[in-house]
Amino acid sequence: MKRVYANETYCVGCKLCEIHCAVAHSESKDIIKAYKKEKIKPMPRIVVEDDMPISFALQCRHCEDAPCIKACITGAMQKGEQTGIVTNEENRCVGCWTCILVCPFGAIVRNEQGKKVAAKCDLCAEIEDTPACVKNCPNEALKYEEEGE
Amino acid sequence: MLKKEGQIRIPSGCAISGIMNRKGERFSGEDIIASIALMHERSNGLGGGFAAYGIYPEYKDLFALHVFYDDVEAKIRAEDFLNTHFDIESSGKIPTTKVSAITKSPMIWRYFIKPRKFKLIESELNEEEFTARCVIKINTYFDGAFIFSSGKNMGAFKGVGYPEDIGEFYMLDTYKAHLWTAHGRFPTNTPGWWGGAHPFTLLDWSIVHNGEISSYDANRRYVEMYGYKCNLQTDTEAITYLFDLLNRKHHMPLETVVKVLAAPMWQDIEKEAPEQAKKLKALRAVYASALINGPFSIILGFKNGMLALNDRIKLRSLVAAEKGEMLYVASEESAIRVVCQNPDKVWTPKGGEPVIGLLNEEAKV
Amino acid sequence: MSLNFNVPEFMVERNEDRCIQCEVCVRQCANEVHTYDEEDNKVYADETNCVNCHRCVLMCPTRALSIKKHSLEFRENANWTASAMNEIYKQAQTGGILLSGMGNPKPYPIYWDRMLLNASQVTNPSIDPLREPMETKVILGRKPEKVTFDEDGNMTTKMPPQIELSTPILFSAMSFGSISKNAHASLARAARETGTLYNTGEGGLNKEFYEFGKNTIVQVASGRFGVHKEYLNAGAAIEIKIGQGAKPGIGGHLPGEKVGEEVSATRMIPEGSDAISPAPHHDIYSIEDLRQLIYSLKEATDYKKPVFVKIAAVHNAPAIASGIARAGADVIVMDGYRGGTGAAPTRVRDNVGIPIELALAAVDQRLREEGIRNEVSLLVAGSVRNSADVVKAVALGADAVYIGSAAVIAMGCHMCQKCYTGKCNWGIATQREDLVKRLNPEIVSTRLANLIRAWTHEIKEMLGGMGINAIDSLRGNRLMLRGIGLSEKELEILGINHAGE
Amino acid sequence: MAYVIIGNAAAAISAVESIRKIDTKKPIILISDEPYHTYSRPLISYYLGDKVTEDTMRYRGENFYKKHNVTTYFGKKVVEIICDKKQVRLEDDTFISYDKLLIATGSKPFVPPMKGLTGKENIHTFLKLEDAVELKQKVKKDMRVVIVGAGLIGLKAAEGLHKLCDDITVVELADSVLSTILDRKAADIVQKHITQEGIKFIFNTTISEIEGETKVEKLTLQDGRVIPCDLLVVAIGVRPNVDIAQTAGIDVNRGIVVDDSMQTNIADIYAAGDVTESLDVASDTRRVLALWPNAYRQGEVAGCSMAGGDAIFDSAFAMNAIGFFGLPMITAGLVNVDETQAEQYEVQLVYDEEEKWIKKFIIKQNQLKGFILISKVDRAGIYTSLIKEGIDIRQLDRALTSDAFGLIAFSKELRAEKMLKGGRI
Repeated sequence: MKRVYANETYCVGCKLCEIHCAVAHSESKDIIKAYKKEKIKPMPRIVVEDDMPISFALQCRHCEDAPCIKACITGAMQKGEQTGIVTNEENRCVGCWTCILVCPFGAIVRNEQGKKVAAKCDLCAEIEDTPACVKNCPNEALKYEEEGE
Repeated sequence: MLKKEGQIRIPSGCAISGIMNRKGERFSGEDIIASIALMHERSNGLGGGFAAYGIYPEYKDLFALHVFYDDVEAKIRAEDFLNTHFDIESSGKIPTTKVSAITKSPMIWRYFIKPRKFKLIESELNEEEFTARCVIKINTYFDGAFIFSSGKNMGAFKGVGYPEDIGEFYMLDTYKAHLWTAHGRFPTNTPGWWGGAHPFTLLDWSIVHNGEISSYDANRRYVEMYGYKCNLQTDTEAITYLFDLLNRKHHMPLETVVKVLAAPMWQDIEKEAPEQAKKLKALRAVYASALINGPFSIILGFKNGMLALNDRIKLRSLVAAEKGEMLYVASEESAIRVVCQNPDKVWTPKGGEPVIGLLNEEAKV
Repeated sequence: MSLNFNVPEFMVERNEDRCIQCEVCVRQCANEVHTYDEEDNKVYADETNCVNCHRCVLMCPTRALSIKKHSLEFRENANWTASAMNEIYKQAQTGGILLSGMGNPKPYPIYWDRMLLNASQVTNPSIDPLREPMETKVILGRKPEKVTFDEDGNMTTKMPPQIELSTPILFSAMSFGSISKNAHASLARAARETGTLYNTGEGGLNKEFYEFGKNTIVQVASGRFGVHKEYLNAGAAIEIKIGQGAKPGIGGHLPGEKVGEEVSATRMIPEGSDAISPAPHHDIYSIEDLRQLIYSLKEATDYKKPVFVKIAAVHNAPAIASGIARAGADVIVMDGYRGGTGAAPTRVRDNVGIPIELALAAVDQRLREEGIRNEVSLLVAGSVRNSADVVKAVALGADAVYIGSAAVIAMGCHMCQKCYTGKCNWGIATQREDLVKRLNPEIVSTRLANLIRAWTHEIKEMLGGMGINAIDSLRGNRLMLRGIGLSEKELEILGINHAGE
Repeated sequence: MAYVIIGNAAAAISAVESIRKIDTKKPIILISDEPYHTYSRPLISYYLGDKVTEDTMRYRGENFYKKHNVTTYFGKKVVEIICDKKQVRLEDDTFISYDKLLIATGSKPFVPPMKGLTGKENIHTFLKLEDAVELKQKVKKDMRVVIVGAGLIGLKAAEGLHKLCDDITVVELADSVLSTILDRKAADIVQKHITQEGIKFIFNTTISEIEGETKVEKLTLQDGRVIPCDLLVVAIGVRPNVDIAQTAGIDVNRGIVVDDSMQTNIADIYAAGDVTESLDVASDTRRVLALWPNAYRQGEVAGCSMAGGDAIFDSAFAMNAIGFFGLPMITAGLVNVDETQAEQYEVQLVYDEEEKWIKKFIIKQNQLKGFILISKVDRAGIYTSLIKEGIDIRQLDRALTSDAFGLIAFSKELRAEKMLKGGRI
């Protein structure tokens, strides 16, 4: 399956991926409205770790054998049979954070702004062909491709 | 006042034609006049001319100078120079006849000469180079005098008018040559100066040309590095010098000269066998500035024959035909068929592919 | 502390309706102009350090930023301009010479813009490059006067080493050290992709780049940094740098802080030490010394590499060029007074040297008068800004051009002229790791290659318009040029007619 | 012949999924003594708190059994395993033959003998949906509720009941809350937080007698105190539900003993989930790790083994993600160091009681053995993976306690490998 791969050599640590991720998952999908008007503060599902000169973006790896799915106590965390995308069905999620406990990448975040749920990268599958982080990375440090490409 | 050739560059379109007998059998100028006359529409009456090879067998070892003089003073100055440098065996007016369409002709003189021995020795040059430099000198520095023909056993005849009228004016039906070339000119901007008409010659070289080369200044500045002076600012002049430089001075065979002037495309060179590619590459590298670019078709006359050539992407027309020992080239096929109704073979040479007609061994001059 | 008289040059305008406090600008400005105030939840700017490089403007996801010239005025004075006064303030403060980056920005005439090109109409046809072959290949190197053949038609001339370029544009010398490794890599990759050459500059050549050898010119400058036999043989050609247009007569100085581990290894100097290139080569005090160096380099490379000699365009360039040609150089490079650099004394940059257009015309003419123009190739540099400049340069007589500033602009340079600070926000003129990584060679080499391709397309269009289908026929073809608004003297030097003539 | 699975929670369901990855044909028979579609037991407190409904508590989709070709026996209790006949017998004397059998019977509440325990209403345990449903029906706003046990279940019950009644008291024998998963300092933070919500605690004692006619009325504690009580929840702990295993002659220690393919000592009988005991790598002891992720993983291994595949269950350790009244906490592995062993361990601790956060790491021989995170729980999984992979923490160039701890602490190569492979962990 296609995943987002980060090339930290060229990550400039600008965090535009975080910003655009948050916008892509906001109500309005409009950057200014999302940040300035929406009551629920937009929240990125990608995290940039940085300690310049090192920086890289990280989001759910959509593991083949995903520990979060196994650990999920509600069955909300699922892997798309066709797509391979690991998604969290937010209306079933109760925010127990067991997924956070087991995700070895630390790629699942707590979203307690609206309903208390675990939030994670969904590869923008329902919004765009290319995830927002990849599309808006100014230095092609994020690539959306099959493994090994 | 309009500037004449040499003061300004004047582009022109044209008609050209060439006829030769490869056995060296001589024939009168009637055919060539007929051929060029057929292409009347390709000229505009502002220039016509001919080159004829083999016409002065009795003086074949002497340089035959054909000269235009604007006035007597010019003639005196030029003859003074000629006398200092050459032994003049014979001189006189070139015979002409009255033709109603031809007016304002200059004085037209002819000299059969050879370089003075001590001048030649002093110059450390050979006969040809010595003569060529003297010709260039007169044409550059002697106002009112213009040598328009300087080869051996050949001559150019040209002037302002339609070519068929020029032919009649010079009574070319009375000359016999084994090779005739002709030119009808369509200049776009000339006061009608006789010297500006074609063919252009240097020593045995004569060129008639149709087209306007866009590489002119690159070619001009290249040849001028080697002692030439492009006084007329015409394409024919520059092309003549290129032939002279490559063939006479660099001893390059004509087939190779053609590969320089109408060089094969790089993409075609890549397809050649390695040795040939290397050779062609070297030629393009060294003679890059000798590449003639833009539309042209030319007929080059020289002592052993003629060479007709198109630019490499064939932006001008050129047709060739053969019948027995006769070889024809012209801007239009009709101009060949008018003098040779049923040729053995008619073909259209490709861009950059020359038509070369050489005299048979025994007929070589 | 005394009062500093220098005032900010620019103002950062932030549209608060658009600013989302994402802090991208804060993170991206190496000059630390932007700061986020948590208490106010606002981003503020301290403009003192703003160099107007546009990094923040272009990175801002909401287009909330704009940078303007600072509105602070001095009393109008045509003589004592703001920059004249500010420079005095700066020098009075520091006691030092003024430094600048990039090329001469003064409003001297730009002769490229005073020359117009010809096109075919009626009497000969223009050529459509989309339908007909259009050749931009250039072969650089020393040429014999003629090619000779034996009786069987075999070539008997031995050709000196030649370099084939697919287009008459090369990337000019920019050293690893003055520019980043990623910038260097981008140039190398782009050169390979487009069939041209880049130039190592005087910083030596990192082994990683040896694979680009066929597209590399290795430079030998007065500091001789990183020069060894393997280096000389690593490229396609060698360039002896005598001078450069941005600072004729002046050496170079790479501050120690830019000499990190890799730069140190490549230059063969200790880490952290200043890399100082002397003003002259101390083994070249005359033309015959140059000849010796040229031949030493040829010996070291088995006569397989053409040797370029690069000079700044100065007053007697024609005589110097003639000397260089006769000293055995295969290619003469001339760099005009608008040529860029990483750092130059401002006064030198802005006042020394002559325009490349005039130098080129004069040198080409001089070499022709001496009958040796065809023996050497002539490269020019010093602010070739677009394909029309290239075409005009070739028509004046150049074989090809070097582009430096245009290349760095393609890479992202915004001409802030602060290369010497080492804080290039675009990752070009810096060795700071966090800034270097902003320049992704994958992207930037494509940008450079695009530039070369675009210019080449345009060159082909212009050639076709002139009825020419090989760049060879444009070289020195000055009839294709006409001057506009030039004096008789300028026309004479350029060897062209005025428009309308 | 068929696969027979006893149980219907994490281990049972994952066994079904695992079997069907290998064997799509052979029938699966699933027997559960509860009459429900599979649901998530940890959600029963959420059910009390109205955060989930019976519908949204479903652990898998409605058509799960059909999709996986499973025959279900719901509300049927297995009373005997007849090993030599490879059969199980249900309460109603139905016999079901198995080819491979999985015991995934989970836990049952541990209710110690107490005076007055029997014969009274309003005494509950809190483990199954049924318990929650009953509690929800019974509890009234003005009831005085007492919960015995301040462990995970007791506190979850307290949280669930909080909105339903005003008076809740938790009685705990130990001196702090959550003594199995927290250390004292962390426990204090949590206790303080819960107390702020109005829940009362009584420590260091337990019930000695339950009084009342037909219903619970009051409790006498061991320390002599008497407290009124209208509803008692016994949440002292759970025990593995091993009864049928024991009678069938399967090895049982604390839980059912299994090998690393989850097979018991008797061929073709497997066990998985809370009913088993396994090796805790953090403490290096065999014990019952009654944890949801553990149960799932064991069920998966068991299913795979039953279907003839190769899978191994290893590296289990305790881990918990839980929260009370919005205070999240994540713990894993070793959370307390015995004073006698203190020398072998290094403890890194940062905290702020006011801000209610704590980060504690226990390290042995440069390997992380356990941690406690309160409030600052983000990215805890990275620590979990350090324990699991036994990574030498000297390789990390960032303190474990740093708020910016993350993959950035790893070497570029290690990080690249993890991230590039992304997905193969």
